[in-house]
Amino acid sequence: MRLIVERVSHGYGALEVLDDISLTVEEGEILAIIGPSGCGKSTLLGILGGLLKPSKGRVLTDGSAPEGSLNPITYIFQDFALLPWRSVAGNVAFALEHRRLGAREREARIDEVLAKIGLRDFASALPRQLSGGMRQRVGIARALAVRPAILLLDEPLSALDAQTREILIEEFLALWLAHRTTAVYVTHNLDEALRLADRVCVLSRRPGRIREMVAVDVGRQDRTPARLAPLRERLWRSIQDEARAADREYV
Amino acid sequence: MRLIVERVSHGYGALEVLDDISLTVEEGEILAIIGPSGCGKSTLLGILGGLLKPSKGRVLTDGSAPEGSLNPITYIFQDFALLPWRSVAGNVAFALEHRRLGAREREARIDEVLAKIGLRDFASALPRQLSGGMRQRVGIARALAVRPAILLLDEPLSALDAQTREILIEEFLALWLAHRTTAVYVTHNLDEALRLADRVCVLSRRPGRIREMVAVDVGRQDRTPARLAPLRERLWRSIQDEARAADREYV
Amino acid sequence: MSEPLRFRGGGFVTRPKPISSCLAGLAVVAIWQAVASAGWVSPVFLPSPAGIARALAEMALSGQLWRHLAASLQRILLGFALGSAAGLAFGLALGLLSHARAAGLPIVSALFPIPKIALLPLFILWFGIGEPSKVATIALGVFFPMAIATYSGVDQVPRTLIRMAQSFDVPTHAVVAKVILPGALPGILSGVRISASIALILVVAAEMIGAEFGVGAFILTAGNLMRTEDLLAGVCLLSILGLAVGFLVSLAERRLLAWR
Amino acid sequence: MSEPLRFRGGGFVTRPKPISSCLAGLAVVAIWQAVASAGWVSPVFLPSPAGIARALAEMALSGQLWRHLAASLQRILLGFALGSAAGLAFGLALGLLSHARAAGLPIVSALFPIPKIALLPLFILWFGIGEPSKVATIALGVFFPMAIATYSGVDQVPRTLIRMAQSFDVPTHAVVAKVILPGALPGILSGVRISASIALILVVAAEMIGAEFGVGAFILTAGNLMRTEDLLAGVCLLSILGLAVGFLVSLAERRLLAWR
Amino acid sequence: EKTSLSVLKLASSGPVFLAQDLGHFAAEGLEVELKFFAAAQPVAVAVVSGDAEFGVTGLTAGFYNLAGKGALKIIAGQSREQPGYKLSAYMVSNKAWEAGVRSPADFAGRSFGMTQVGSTFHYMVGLLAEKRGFDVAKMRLVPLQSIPNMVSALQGGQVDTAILPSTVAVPMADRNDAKIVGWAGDETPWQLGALFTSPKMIDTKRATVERFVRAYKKGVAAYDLAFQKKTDQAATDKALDILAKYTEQQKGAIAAGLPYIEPEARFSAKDIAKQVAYWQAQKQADASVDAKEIVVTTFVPSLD
Ligand SMILES: Nc1ncnc2c1ncn2[C@@H]1O[C@H](COP(=O)(O)OP(=O)(O)OP(=O)(O)O)[C@@H](O)[C@H]1O
Ligand SMILES: Nc1ncnc2c1ncn2[C@@H]1O[C@H](COP(=O)(O)OP(=O)(O)OP(=O)(O)O)[C@@H](O)[C@H]1O
Ligand SMILES: [Mg+2]
Ligand SMILES: [Mg+2]
Repeated sequence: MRLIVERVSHGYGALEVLDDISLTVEEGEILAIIGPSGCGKSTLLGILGGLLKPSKGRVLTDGSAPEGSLNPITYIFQDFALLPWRSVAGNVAFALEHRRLGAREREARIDEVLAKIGLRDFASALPRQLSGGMRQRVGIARALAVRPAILLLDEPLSALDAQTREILIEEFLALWLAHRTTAVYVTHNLDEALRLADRVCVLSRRPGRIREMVAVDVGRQDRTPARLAPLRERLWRSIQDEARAADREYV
Repeated sequence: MRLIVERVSHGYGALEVLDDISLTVEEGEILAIIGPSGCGKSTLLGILGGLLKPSKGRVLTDGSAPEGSLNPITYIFQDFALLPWRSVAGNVAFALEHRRLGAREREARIDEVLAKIGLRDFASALPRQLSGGMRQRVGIARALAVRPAILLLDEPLSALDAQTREILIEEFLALWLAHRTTAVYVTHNLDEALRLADRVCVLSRRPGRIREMVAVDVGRQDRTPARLAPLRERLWRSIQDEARAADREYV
Repeated sequence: MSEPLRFRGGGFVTRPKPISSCLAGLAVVAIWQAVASAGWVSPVFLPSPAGIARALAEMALSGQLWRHLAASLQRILLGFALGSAAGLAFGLALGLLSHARAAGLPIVSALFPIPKIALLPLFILWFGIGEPSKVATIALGVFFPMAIATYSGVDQVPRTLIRMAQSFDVPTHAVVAKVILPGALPGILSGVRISASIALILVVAAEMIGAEFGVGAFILTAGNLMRTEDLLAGVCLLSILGLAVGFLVSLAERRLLAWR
Repeated sequence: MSEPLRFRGGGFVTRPKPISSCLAGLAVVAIWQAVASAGWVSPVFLPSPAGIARALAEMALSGQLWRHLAASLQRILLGFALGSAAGLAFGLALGLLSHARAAGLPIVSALFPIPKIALLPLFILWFGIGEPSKVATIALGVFFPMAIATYSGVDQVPRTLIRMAQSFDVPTHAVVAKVILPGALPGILSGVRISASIALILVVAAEMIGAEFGVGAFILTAGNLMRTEDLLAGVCLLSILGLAVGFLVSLAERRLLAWR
Repeated sequence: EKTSLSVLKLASSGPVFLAQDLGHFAAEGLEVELKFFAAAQPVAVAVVSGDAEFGVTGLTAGFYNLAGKGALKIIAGQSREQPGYKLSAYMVSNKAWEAGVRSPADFAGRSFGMTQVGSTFHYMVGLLAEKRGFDVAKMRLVPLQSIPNMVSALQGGQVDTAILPSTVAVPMADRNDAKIVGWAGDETPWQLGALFTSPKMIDTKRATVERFVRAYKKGVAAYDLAFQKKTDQAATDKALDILAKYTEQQKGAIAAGLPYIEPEARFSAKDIAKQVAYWQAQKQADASVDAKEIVVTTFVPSLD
């Protein structure tokens, strides 16, 4: 499924946050969005997921969702957004309730995604008993359980420590290579963006405009730090001034 | 000033956290400490700063503090530890109160460190008005104001977003190159450790033991991703199994 | 020339000291008893712990205790149930609906600080002198803190959980039932704690009028007759009831909020 | 074959609706007045808003209002000052010292749920029927919530700030003065909010005995004389006082906690 | 037929207790449920709120305010303060006694303990002031809510003066906790209590009211025979037993403080009007209260 953003602008009251964004997320690609703090990345993702109505412009979907998809456009959240009073399995089940889905099939799906992501032994654990990495795995499992056509990820790893981040990024890439779900991946982290994305969309400071759209023209198997270094350098030059300015803003 | 750790062990009640740690932090070096979550890095740093009494073993200092040092061993905290009711200048002043220091000299020191770290325009701002990066700069300014002999940094950048982290690491390195203060730098982030440290101390899972002590034998000016890649690879292999195991632990 | 590190941490951590706790409790009672036994002050002014215990024992043996407790508990439970059910519903409306909040919140803020004891004469006119006015007093006292606790409990449900539910197309009623209500539970339970203690306080006021039995009535009678031992025995009963209620709420919290 | 995205967010955000607020307030008063004017219910049972306003105006014009207010405010202020100063000190001790907490907390928990109104007869014995017993009632009512709020305020001061202060070798007394007290201020102010409203409630109970003037005495007299209009006028006064106190505390919070 | 009466456990309610136990209510086909209260105020409120159909107790300013709004009607008399009947004592604390307060006339300018504003005690001190020509506004009137509170305040010298029922006053004076300096009945006789009901009762169940008043009058007659005529010792003893049972007091104490009750249960409408006027002058009763509207003299004729 493709996602077409047409001249979207958004503001909260008088605060202009997004200004005239147009882009297309192609079927099966990972589009990374980077930009300084407060430039409207989360706002854009909210608009893409139908949770926010843009002040101007519109978003279209194109193509059909895969077989058995219950929620074509699905989020993975920065703070995991797990229901703390539900077990791991319960949290995955939450996405499958209120659907035309027999109890048997629901159980089967839950079991399948928990197995896939290595959470089976933790099915009855509560979120508070889990490390941050395990919690985000639950978030990923929940998203996979509805068989999404498009994944929207809002800094999914930024609440984790560096080592866990490293581990999860590998796991995520492996999963993605198996499914090739269309994805929009918001991050502050250039390395993350370069390791995962087909294209990187660089937003300017608030109000967010598209500054650059950079294709990562290195095959995923060849993305060593050395190979990515020039691209990284170029992107960092493109954003560092704005990042510095955003850092020195009053909030 | 050197810091000598002799056979330190520590436990909280029945929970053994550190096991028989011996190491020396040499004058003028940055020693990075990495290790999986919960292995006792913060505990060790607490012992080094005299805030925790080790269950066993002892810590010695060797050599004298620099001229005008008010607090030879000084922390920089992960969560910044700013007094939210004090302005930027007030937070720096806090470290200088209760010292034999005239008001004039205090003002002068505050002004000096704020200028050095580019905070002068924000002297009267409250912490809540600042971005994360600016808050940590206040933490650094406060630490510099007491002219420390040894800096203890507990994941000082891990609460910041990737771009701000990038900016601050450069600033910190520039500052350090100007002062060459002895420092112990706790982090989860291999890249951070490799860019800053003279040596990297790898701790095992809890109870934390020293697993490896790796010298970073690349000159600081030559530390490009490509040059550091082999070392990074080696360290990552050394810690990844334990990081994976720590990630899958119940908390 | 190495020196050992100077320790500068410690302090500012309060550890449980069960021995201190017990000793302090015992000491208070012992000193009180000693002062009372010494006879410096008349027992009317300062009844002794032993005297109070005797009064309690007498009450228990004569069966009066159960009669008073039963009468009061019935009023408290009924008033609490009515008041907190209404408060919960009202608080949910305040929390979920903009218009309800705009309309209701100023009214709640204006009515909340009114001492219910001042309204007793009106309540008696409206509900008569029997049980209904007593139950109504307690129910009204419970209503406001419960409504406010529920409403701020709803307010404290993390927005991100609601966004998450919406992003999975969970229907609104299920968002309320499965996200907002459980998420507001900590707030609601702390409301229960407050309003239960208010119910205990109001039972004394409510039983001022025309109650033959009840812990409050017992205390008031003892006060009127200047039987300070009985009075304090009744007060002890209330204090024990209060501790019991606190314990029950804690138990409920441990059960229902085990996920925290 | 592209389709526009279906919107599924929204709701669950309560926006201020000032018009609803005003309308609701006006509607309540209007309906009340209409019911009262219609004469379906006797004015004994339901005094009209106009009648209450008239009673208030009369009170204001005759100068009685100020006399009652002055008498009550004096008691409230004195009782509040004494009770909250003591509560603050006690709460600090509970928060800072392990032994004080171990000894004090169980005692506080046992005494807190006791309705102060039940102790009035004892207070009259101890302090007489004059001002001291009234002030003492209010002070005792204020003491406990203040002690508990202070103690939990101290508990909520982030440990990392204390560690920071210690790491800069700040002496203990300065840690208390410059870190713990300001850090506990939010808790203390919320204690002030609660205990101020308790003081207002207790003024009615305290003025039951031997008070010629005071809002509480006025309300009780109105209740005795079955003048429901006067009674509700007095209740309105208390409600206004309550709102005023709430407003003052909010003001203090905005001032003192501007850093939040 | 079932009906109900709100009443205090005091000797002044004696006629009701006698009518109940001597079967006068039953003879009229009435089954009367007695509802006991601790103060005059709730007795009246109970009739207004519908908890009881009849009430009998002392007349207070609160009573007149309720009655003035058309909620209560006086239909028969109860106790009166009457010369020679030691019902309410003027009391002086020992401290005040030392300071020279030795007669009712000396109450001027002193503090005075009473239960509530608008209570019968409040009225009695007003009557006293009127008679002795001093200004009640110059006294400090201290509401203490209950008689036990008045006792301790007087005992502790926290109030100089008070008026107390003889059942408490006499034992206090005997213990020398305070001094009795006179009796209200001797000083200022007045219509203290009455039987009343709601206007609705009179409108809708007039026959019941008539039967009730008839039985009540028989109770009053029995009271008169037993305690005021005292011609039949057996009747006196039996009546005393009944009163002791209902009031839960010692027979001796009851006998010492029996109030006067007009033998035909009549009451003084004039006195009622005077009371209303007094309360209105004191601003304790609403100006709209009309004394003529409050009394109904069709069941029992007025004294005047
Ligand atoms: N609901 C809202 N109401 C008002 N302002 C908002 C709201 N949500 C976000 N904003 C503001 O809009 C701007 C953009 O917010 P957004 O969360 O989209 O930025 P972001 O790029 O995701 O930032 P970050 O990198 O910090 O996550 C910020 O200045 C933020 O303060
Ligand atoms: N005050 C304390 N009392 C009891 N246990 C503690 C205390 N502080 C830390 N611990 C436990 O000791 C272990 C080590 O804690 P420490 O904070 O030193 O780890 P860390 O290596 O800094 O972890 P992280 O990478 O998460 O910061 C953890 O399991 C922690 O739960
Ligand atoms: Mg964001
Ligand atoms: Mg740590």
